Amino acid sequence: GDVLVFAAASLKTALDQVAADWREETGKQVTISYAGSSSLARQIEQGAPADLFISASSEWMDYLQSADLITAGTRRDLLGNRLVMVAHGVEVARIELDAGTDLAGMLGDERLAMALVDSVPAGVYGKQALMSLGQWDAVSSKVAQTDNVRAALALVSSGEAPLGIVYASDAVADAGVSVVAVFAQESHAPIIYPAAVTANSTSVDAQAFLEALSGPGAAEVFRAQGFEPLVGQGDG
Amino acid sequence: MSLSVRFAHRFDGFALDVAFEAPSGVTALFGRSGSGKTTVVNAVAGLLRPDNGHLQLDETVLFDAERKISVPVHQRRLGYVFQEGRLFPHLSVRQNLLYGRWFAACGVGADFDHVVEMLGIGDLLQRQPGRLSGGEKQRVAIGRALLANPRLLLMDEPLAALDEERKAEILPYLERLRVETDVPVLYVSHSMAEVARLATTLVLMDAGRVIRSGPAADMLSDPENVPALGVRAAGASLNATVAAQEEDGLTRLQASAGPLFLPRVDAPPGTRLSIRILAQDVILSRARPEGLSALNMLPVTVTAVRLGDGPGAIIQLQAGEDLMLARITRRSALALQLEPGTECFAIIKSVAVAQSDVGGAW
Amino acid sequence: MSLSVRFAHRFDGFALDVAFEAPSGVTALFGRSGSGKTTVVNAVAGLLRPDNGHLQLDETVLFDAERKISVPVHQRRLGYVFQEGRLFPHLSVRQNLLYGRWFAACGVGADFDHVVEMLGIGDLLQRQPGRLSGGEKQRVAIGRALLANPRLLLMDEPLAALDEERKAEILPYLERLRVETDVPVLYVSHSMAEVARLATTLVLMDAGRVIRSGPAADMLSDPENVPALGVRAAGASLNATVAAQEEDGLTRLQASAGPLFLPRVDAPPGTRLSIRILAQDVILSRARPEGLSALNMLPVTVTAVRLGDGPGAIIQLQAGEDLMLARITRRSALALQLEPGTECFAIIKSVAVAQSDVGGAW
Amino acid sequence: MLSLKVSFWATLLSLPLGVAVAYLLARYEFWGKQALNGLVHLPLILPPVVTGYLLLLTFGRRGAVGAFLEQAFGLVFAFRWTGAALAAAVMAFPLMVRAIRLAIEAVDPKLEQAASTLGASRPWVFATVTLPLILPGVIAGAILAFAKAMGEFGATITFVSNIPGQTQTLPSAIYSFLQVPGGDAKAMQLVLIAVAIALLALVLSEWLGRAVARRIAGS
Amino acid sequence: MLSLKVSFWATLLSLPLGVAVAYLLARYEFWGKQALNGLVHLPLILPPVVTGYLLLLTFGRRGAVGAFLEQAFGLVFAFRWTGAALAAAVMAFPLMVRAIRLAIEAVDPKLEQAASTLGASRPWVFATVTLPLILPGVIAGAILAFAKAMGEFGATITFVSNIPGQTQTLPSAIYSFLQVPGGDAKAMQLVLIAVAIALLALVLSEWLGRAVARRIAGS
Ligand SMILES: Nc1ncnc2c1ncn2[C@@H]1O[C@H](COP(=O)(O)OP(=O)(O)OP(=O)(O)O)[C@@H](O)[C@H]1O
Ligand SMILES: Nc1ncnc2c1ncn2[C@@H]1O[C@H](COP(=O)(O)OP(=O)(O)OP(=O)(O)O)[C@@H](O)[C@H]1O
Ligand SMILES: [Mg+2]
Ligand SMILES: [Mg+2]
Repeated sequence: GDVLVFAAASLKTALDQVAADWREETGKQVTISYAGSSSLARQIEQGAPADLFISASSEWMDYLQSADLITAGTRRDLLGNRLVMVAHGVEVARIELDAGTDLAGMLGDERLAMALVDSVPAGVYGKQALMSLGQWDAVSSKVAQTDNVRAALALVSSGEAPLGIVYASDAVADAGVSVVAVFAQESHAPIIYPAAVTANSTSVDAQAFLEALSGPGAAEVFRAQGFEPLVGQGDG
Repeated sequence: MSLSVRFAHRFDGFALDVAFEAPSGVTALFGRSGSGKTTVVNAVAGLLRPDNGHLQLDETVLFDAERKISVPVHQRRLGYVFQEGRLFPHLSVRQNLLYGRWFAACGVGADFDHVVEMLGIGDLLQRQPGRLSGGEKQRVAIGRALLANPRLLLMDEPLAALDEERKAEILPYLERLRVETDVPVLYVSHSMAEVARLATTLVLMDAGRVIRSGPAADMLSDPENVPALGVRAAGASLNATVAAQEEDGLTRLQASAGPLFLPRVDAPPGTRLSIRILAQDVILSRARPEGLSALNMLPVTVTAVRLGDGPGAIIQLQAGEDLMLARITRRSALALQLEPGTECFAIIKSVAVAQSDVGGAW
Repeated sequence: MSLSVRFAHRFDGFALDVAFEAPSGVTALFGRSGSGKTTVVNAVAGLLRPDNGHLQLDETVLFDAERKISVPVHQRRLGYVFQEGRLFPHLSVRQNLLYGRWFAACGVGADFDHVVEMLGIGDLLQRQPGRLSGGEKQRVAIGRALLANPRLLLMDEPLAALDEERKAEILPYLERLRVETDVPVLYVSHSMAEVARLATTLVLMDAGRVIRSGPAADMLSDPENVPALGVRAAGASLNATVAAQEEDGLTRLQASAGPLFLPRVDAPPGTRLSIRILAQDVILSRARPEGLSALNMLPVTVTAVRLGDGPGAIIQLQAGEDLMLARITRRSALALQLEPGTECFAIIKSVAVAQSDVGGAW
Repeated sequence: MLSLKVSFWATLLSLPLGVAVAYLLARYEFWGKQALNGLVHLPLILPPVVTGYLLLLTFGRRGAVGAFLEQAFGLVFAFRWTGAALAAAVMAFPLMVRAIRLAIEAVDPKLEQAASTLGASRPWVFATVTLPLILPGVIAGAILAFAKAMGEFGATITFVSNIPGQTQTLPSAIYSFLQVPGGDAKAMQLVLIAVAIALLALVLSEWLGRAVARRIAGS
Repeated sequence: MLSLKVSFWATLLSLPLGVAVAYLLARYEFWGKQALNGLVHLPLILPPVVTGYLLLLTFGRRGAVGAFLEQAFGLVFAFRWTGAALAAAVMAFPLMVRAIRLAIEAVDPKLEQAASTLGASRPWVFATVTLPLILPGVIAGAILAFAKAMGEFGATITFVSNIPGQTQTLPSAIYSFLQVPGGDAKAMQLVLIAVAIALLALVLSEWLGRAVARRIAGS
């Protein structure tokens, strides 16, 4: 292919669409390898032939940047996302989430599904949000952690857990859950999907595809999948 | 008890079709290697399901192809001594011996200590079978079958791996079993001496068929059977009663034709014994010879002369109430002018009668 | 070629300590079950590494504990017939037979077709060993060893599972092997008849030790050995030359003591044969008896009288240039007043000499 | 440690079923044999996540079997260590069955026949002859299963998620550490612990298997 | 299909090594035996991610072995399908070795002895007696390895990533679909394909193993 992209797995649907559109437009082939951000970053560290890296969190991008493995000046914050609380069932009544909400009581002896709260970004953000709402101490013992957001969603979707905290983009397509609350942006660190051209990229088209990702056509696709395009908010 | 066997079975390249009756006592299957003896025993045991036929032990139908009856192996209450041992490698000799006991309907059965002593395996009880010699394995296998308290004993060349002395110790035991219990025994052997000693019934097999069968005494003394049995195995049994134990170590017996002296037979006076005399051990004389080292001379009458194709001849003799066979050269038969009705003397060396040819009660 | 064996080994519960020489020809190991025969053979084969000792085949040291020499099994060029067959289950009979050929230094070796025919396994060549009878397996095992073109043959009870007829077919072949090649053969057997027929050297074992060893002819005709060999196995060999084939099927031979008539011996006039005569088949008479069915009467002189504890006696006789043994009752020995120097006649029935007792050249 | 407990019970409880299934596959011909065989191997073929998901659908509280078990026996798998054990057992099952089946196929049916002539019915033959003879194979199967259970995590975390102190097994802890930059050192520490435990079990089982085999060979 | 190719080569190429290691472990006592045994089992115990990571560190372009192999033989594992095969082979290796080892341990040493008395040296004994007799075990080992390789994904995706057409195996494709909303249906399709292929291989191997076993039993 002309461009090899290493991207966080949660972007698959949207990125596949954007890549297809771009190929129609330019005739250039984009190949995308989806995996966990941590795996991808380590592979790039070990000399993977990736041209472009799109991470699900800033951490792993920072990690590569500090090792000079991305081309200076190409890093930009591509997308944002929102953190939501989902409940099992269709059209469940919304919950007012604030310090006074008895979240623990609502759970009873059931579980709150989240991604790993110390390592997987969605889990980390969720924990921050619950802490800022003063809920963490009450519910921490009732959290069921999974290795990725999708598994947490599956727990709610199958009814195994009544509530879960996932990305808005995840909640979009699952008919078995309803979004009952959206966490305030300020309640957790910003959810950002940064992108950058890697340092040893040999592709002349990498920069062009990165531009296309920031373009309006791509923005529409991303938005449809529940992401928030952050065009022009990059740091470089 | 009595076992009735009738079945047919095909392997590719070999077809078996047999029928015979095995009354209580020992029924010997005799035949060349590959003639189907083991296959017959396996069918009786239930390890082989014949294509068709019928097996019955007394009133119990063990197998019937048409009525689709086949009693499971473990309910047939067998003691099977396999041609190849088949000891359980993970159990000690003692555990092997007692294996059948776990399942045996409680009953008197063979006595453990007695069997162990007879088989000479007392020192081996704690060993694993992997550390036994060939003959030791076979002895344990015999013990295992005897101790299972069986209703039917199947023995496939049980003594082939054993030396003569050990055989001589085990044979009387099997004989006693034959006499004291009415467990039918199917006994496969290549050794005519064993067969002649033990068998009450003899089944001759060849190429998957029974060529002759019947009571062993009749079969063995019938000159017609000599070719099938092999000339060196032919012979007949005299019935005799122990008369006295003489002090030079001989035992005097009384047969219907006269006295017989044999090396010490351990039986009290009055015991009735059956003594097998091989045709080739008998010398005939027209006159009563003098000054011979042979002690036994019985007056006999020739009842049949059968000249073979070869240099030999089989002479059937009436010795008192019993029949005897003598195998001599054709030349001697002609020289002595033997024909039915001729009176002569049968000379038998005392030492030619092996201990293993002196059988139990008749 | 000649094999020299000397070693000691301990299992727990059993100690072995043996030393003997096996010159070319057949060396028979004879002893009770569990006396250590298989263990000796395994040590010679290299399958068991003795605690100490020395094994040598001609100039080649096969094993030396002190010099830490041990020739690997596959370089010893053996043909080993195991007590339990050990055919390769995944190979056909033909492939089993030819297995050794793959590795044999090219050489003349035994002829495939000939061995197959002798063993009667021509019909089985395409079979897998799992579908053979016990005796068939053993025959294939014998063939496999013979065809490996060995420098040393080890046979652990090779004929035990076979019927007399088959034995009678295989024995002459082994005998020919003994005569025609100088491959030493270590032969384990329980059958004195086999041993007497085949063995050039006899090693008597008991409880892990060699109790006597030496040339078979001497060992068998020595009255002192009778207890060890068993009374029924004692006997000696007469050397005789085939004189004529007579038309009634008998063969006339000339021994140094006189003529001998035997049932047809397939050998041209002039052939020198060794004929084993069992002590128990000999009858003694002071006078030359008349009118007897026995054809052979040799004039002999008593050289030794050995009265046993039991009812029997062993008489050693000089028959021309050969020694013979006769086993009679003690009572007869006294009645005939036999003592060294006594002249008398030995009566031997023609038919008492089995085909298997007529051996090859001497 | 939880991982140990989970693996131990997963192995122990699946062992009888493993032996039974292996025996069935080794010694009988029946309709649907290939289907059963396939089913047993399924967890090996499927990505663990899928297996975990299927377990969730079946044994979850709302799952058909799960709901029944909860009602009937009060047995709950979801979010309990029992669920982790179930997931580990399912994942390890193919390995266990294969090992035991191979062992069964190596047992000489002639010995089983000999036992039956001595009066042992099929179950007794199995208990007194087959089982002792396949013991080394059973041990090998168990150790494979134990090792696999110790290392299993994909299906486990999907099925019962990761509740520290209840369902967090060693592998999922290791996974967590690997998800954050700089967690490598901590992860490797845990890896060493896991390896040490598993190796210990391995050596133990080797030794046990050898002892059993030696007993059988009698040398 | 890439997955097939990867699994096939992974199985085929690791087979000789698997047989060799199994033979070593079954028939010899040597210093470091337990260490080798442990090493072989390691991929089973470690979470696949860790295995993948260790592979990346060793066989990656910057890894010690990887760099050497590239220089010396031009053999590159990193981010090629060969790497996927390597990962699959490593993950499947313990299963293969165990199965083969069990088979070897079930071979009666007496038959091997018989072969050596007939002049066969150790390698020949192995080739003409041991190997044919363990064939059912080898087939079982291979099929286990193949199934595992078809299902393997944790180590693969960590080692060689998930590049469509180059290193994307069926399981990693399944994984990608499972990571996004609405991908389940697609994922299930792929699962079905994977299952079908693996089952086919399974049935084939059963049949093959049976034929070999029947030939040996001669019935
Ligand atoms: N599974 C089988 N398939 C084909 N042929 C077989 C099978 N089992 C036995 N045979 C053949 O059937 C015949 C009879 O075998 P069987 O074992 O009954 O002989 P046997 O009389 O016991 O011989 P032996 O005295 O040598 O043990 C033999 O020719 C043998 O080759
Ligand atoms: N591995 C072993 N461990 C302990 N004892 C053993 C072992 N192998 C054989 N023995 C014992 O050594 C003795 C000699 O065994 P060996 O097999 O040499 O006897 P054998 O003379 O061949 O007997 P047979 O005629 O019964 O085959 C026996 O008492 C046997 O129990
Ligand atoms: Mg037989
Ligand atoms: Mg022996």
